[in-house]
Amino acid sequence: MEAKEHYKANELTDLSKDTIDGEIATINFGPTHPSTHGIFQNVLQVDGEKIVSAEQTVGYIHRAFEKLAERRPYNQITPITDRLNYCSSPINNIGWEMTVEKLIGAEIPKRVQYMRVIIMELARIADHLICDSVIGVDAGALTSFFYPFTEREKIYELYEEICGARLTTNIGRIGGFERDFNETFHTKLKSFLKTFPPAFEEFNSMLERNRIFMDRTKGAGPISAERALNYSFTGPNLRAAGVDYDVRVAQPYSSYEDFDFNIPVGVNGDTYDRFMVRQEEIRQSMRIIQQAYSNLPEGPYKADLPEFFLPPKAEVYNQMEALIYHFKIIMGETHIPAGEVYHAVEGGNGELGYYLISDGGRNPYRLQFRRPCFIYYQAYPEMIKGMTISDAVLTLSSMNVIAGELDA
Amino acid sequence: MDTALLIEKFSLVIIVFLISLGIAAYSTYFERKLAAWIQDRIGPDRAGPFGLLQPIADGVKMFMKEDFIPKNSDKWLFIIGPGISMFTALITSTIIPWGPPIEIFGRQISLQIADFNIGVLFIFGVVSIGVYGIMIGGWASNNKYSLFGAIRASSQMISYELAMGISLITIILLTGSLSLTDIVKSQHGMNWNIFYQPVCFLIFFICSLAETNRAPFDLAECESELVGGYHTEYSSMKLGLFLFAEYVSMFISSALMAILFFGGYNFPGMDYFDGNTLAILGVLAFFTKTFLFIFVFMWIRWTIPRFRFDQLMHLGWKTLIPAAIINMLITAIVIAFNKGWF
Amino acid sequence: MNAISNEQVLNRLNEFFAADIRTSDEPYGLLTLEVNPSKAYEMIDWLKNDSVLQCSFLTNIAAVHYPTDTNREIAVVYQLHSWRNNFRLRLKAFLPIANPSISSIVEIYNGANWMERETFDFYGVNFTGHPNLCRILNEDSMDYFPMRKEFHLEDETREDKDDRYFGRF
Amino acid sequence: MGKIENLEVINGEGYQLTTLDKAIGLARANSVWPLPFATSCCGIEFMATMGSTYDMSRFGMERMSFTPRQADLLIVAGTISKKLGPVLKQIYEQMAEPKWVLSVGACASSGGIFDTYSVLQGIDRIIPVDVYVPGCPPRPEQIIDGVINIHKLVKLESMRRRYSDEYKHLMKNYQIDINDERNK
Amino acid sequence: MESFTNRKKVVSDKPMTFIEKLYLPAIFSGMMITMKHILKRKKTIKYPEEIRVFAPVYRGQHVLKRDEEGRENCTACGLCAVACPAEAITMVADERKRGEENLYREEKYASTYEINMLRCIFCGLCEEACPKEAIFLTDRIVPTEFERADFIYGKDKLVESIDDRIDITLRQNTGKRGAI
Repeated sequence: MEAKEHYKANELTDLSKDTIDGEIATINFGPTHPSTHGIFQNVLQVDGEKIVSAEQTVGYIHRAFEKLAERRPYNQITPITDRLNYCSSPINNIGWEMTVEKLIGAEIPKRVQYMRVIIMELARIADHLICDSVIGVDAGALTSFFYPFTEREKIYELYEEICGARLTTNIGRIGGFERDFNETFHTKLKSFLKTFPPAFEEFNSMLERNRIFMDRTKGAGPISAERALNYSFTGPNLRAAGVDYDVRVAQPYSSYEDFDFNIPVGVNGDTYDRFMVRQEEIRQSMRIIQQAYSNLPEGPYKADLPEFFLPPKAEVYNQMEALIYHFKIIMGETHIPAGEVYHAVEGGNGELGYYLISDGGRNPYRLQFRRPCFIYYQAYPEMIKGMTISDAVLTLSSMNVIAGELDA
Repeated sequence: MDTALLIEKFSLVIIVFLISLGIAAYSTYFERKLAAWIQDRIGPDRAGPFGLLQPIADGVKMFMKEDFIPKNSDKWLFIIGPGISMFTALITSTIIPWGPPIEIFGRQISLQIADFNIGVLFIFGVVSIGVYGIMIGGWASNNKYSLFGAIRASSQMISYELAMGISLITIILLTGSLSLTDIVKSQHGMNWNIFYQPVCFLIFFICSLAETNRAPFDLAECESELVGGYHTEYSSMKLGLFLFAEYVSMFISSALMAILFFGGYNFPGMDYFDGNTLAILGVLAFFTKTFLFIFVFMWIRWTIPRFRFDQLMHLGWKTLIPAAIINMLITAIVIAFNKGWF
Repeated sequence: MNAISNEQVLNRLNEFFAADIRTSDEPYGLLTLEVNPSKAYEMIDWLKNDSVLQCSFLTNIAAVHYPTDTNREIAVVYQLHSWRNNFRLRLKAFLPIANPSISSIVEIYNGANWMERETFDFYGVNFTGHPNLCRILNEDSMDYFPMRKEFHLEDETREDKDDRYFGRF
Repeated sequence: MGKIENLEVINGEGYQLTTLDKAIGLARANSVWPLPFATSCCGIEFMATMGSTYDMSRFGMERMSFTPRQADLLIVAGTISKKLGPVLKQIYEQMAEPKWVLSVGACASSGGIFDTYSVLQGIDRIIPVDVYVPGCPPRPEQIIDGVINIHKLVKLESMRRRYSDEYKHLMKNYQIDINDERNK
Repeated sequence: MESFTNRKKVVSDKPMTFIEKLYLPAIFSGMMITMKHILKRKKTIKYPEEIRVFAPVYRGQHVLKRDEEGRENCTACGLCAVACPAEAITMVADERKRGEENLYREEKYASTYEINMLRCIFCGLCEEACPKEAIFLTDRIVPTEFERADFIYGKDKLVESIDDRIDITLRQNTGKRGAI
């Protein structure tokens, strides 16, 4: 592989040597090591700086999401999904809402779908910005953490206008949004669309073609497409290995088929490719937002779902029917069909799936989250074998392992 | 021995010591402020006006913090480590010519604690002891991160010292002396070495970054990999000494660069002044240059990513040392031609 | 990228595994088969390599607990995905709770490793042939399988909530 | 802020702080180096607090000490599960005196939404907490509020808190041996 | 790997040019960027002195509203407690006695109403659940405290005082569920 050759060229010691001559030391990365950006543990066996083998321990913030979801009515699960991949909570929220909508067979207006696309792509930008800035920090370019975070604040402001929270958004409801885009949101979004690209390109130019950064990241933690598929990789990490699989294209949801965007792919599946794929995805997300926003259809911001979407407050006070629905929805007494649904969205880290089994009761009978982080993180020891400690750190940050999603 | 000379030298030592410490302390403040400005922030502004008391607050806090020694560490080495670091960082300042001679009470006072005729060698000697501080500290901590940091630091210093030394031979060739005073004197006015030896300066500058463990060569303590590197287990004032030593050596390196390549206290148009005016202006010129370099050190740190360990070695051994040798050879040949040896 | 209809998939599968497919269903358009647990490994292996179906991506493994279904309390659910043909396939294998044992598919998909460990952690499903079947998310000292329906969700030690208010007498 | 006076009593030195104590307290308050024990969502908001818009460095806090030896303030941000509890306690024990703990967010403070078998219902069960910050996650404003409250405590904290009987008693309640050599 | 779509775009196959191999150009351009930022206006909001404007719909501390005549809106129906995913709300209902008509709007009221602010996740579901326009989240933030017990907010902290009403009209008029 090309990546390996590149790596060798940069290496003084011969990596192909299989026998280990030195003593093997064990070092613990984590649970609170600065490189983990979350809580999980990597036990590395190292020979000098070279990693001989690695083993991970996860579960340090296991919060029993799936059990919790079995004890909460459908509308109360949205806040729980917030905390899966907390860098891009709206994607999780909306993915869950779409799962329930699929279960109940709801018809969602085009406007809601477009609004969702805008919000989800904003969330994707926020997610990738964190990951890429953290790659920069781990590579030692500390300033690259601050520029993207200033941009993230603007995305937070946008969230705040719609749902009233910054990070754990609890955005949207089953059947639509809690409120329409307001004037402030429109102004802020327009200014974001204008100011974000130059700021982003500036951040990009600090790292993208910087030789120190390229040397650090090229060849660090590569994985081939075959291995990645075998490990059930999805998302940017898989695309970095050269596979153009994207749920948004393969199985479009929420009108993604209407938009024109590219799927960025890498070549070697190494850290540089992962970084570049994420950077390009941010640009593509901007394209999608622009398309969705300029074609935003007129119409209601919610579906006609009296059984699930709360009626307007004014009606609750005045109309008997609305009051009954209000109580039914809050108490979780509405009719929910029994059945099982799998719905997948393209989350920040890959295919985020919701496998929902309903027995018609108030709460889901079983809700399983397909958490991309959890699945691809197991390939980590294989990816860093033979690399140095510095590579291991960069590989970890470029894989974007989010502890909330990892441990659920 | 002349009592007046003793007093003179003693007060000079105290002044230089305090200035070095003060500049190191305020370098931390300036670094934080600069980092903040680069990052669109405002930086410390709570402690005193504009946060100017921040270094003092840090110092007092570190003094008052519980000072403990890990159970499995080597107690004496653990204590000696930071001491060596601080000592070597400060001792280099003895041979820095801070300015032209000044006249006080009719005495001609040279603004240099000691003028060795082997000044450059002395610096190399002392700096190579400096690595022992880090190594001993890191080893004594009995912590793997510290050990890694120590190993990285020592191998890095050894590698970069070579390139640094070879690159400096050109300056010695140009001047014909190992004494810093002579080197400065030979750069009178604008006759600075940088105009003759830009490549040499570049090599020296890169090596200084590596010698002082500054980004992009801060592998010994890189936070994202080794937590705290060699000072992971240190707390309280021992940590303070380590951190301080880094800033002191940054200051000294900047001063050295000013002396070796930018004419030290020389400035254009210095012939129009004499006596104490010249001395004061000279000192000002010297510090301006030094601060400029400190600024560049920090500016670089907050801009670029760091190297990986093997790349760092690669750069040192395969790029800088050959470049320094070629540069030295070319200079030697040119000098030989000029003197008509061929 | 031409999708195959569920019917075609089922027909193709029936050619080889007619005896092991117990029921088939299509909830929300996703072909769901209940298969013979002892043949699950073989089927997944075959699906991965079959030139027509090319079902070569393991989406996830989940388990479900049905306490009332005697002798088939635990269902292990495999979701497979064929990107070439763009269809998903769900395989279910029902196991008795007394001995929930099924072949591990780690050899086919390395990615199944942690999914199986998680399933073991939550439900106690014993994946035979798994290289390192131990708890992954919970503490090793835990002595029950928390996702089974009979166990409580709540932490019993909290003091700031009054159980009477939240229907937990 | 009625609680501060009470805490002053806990510190054992009484109401009369000497001038030296005050100066030291002031210095410490302006140089609180945090150890971010960020596990989940709150960690991201904590990063936002460090970011340009809120800039925690104004309080002299930009130097992150990922090693517990050098930190003054343990910022616990995010869910602490029962599996992680011992790790947290160990980190706390490794910190050098004087040390403070800021519990950021609902999960760390009380378990929050996660009233589940695997989540520790509040870190104050294993380590003493000085200031709680509510919110899930708290806004950066709230985190800064918490830090300012910590500063208030730090200013009042006397030099010799480690040897006071009240402090020893508190540590004993948490089964932390303050005379332990604390080796890793 | 063959492609599944026609939207593939390879992003990382650009080889390093000679100039890039020299390290210095990229370093200098990076340093120019950072220099530009040194001179830029700072983006920091000095929090305790300057306060950032929150969105009117921000989900902060709760308030229990009174109606125009100063009577408490809450009728202790318990919907907010049911809707709360964190189970942070507890209440005890009581019957309005004669002579208390100026205190409570409905015949039933909450004699105790407690929100555990440490449990609360500020998701806003209680506000949505309330059929009586009694509970609202506001754009005020919950202060930090030294003691855990201080976070149990009773009616003393939650109910708005008659003299100091909390204006939430802006919040209601942002189009939430068609309130306008």
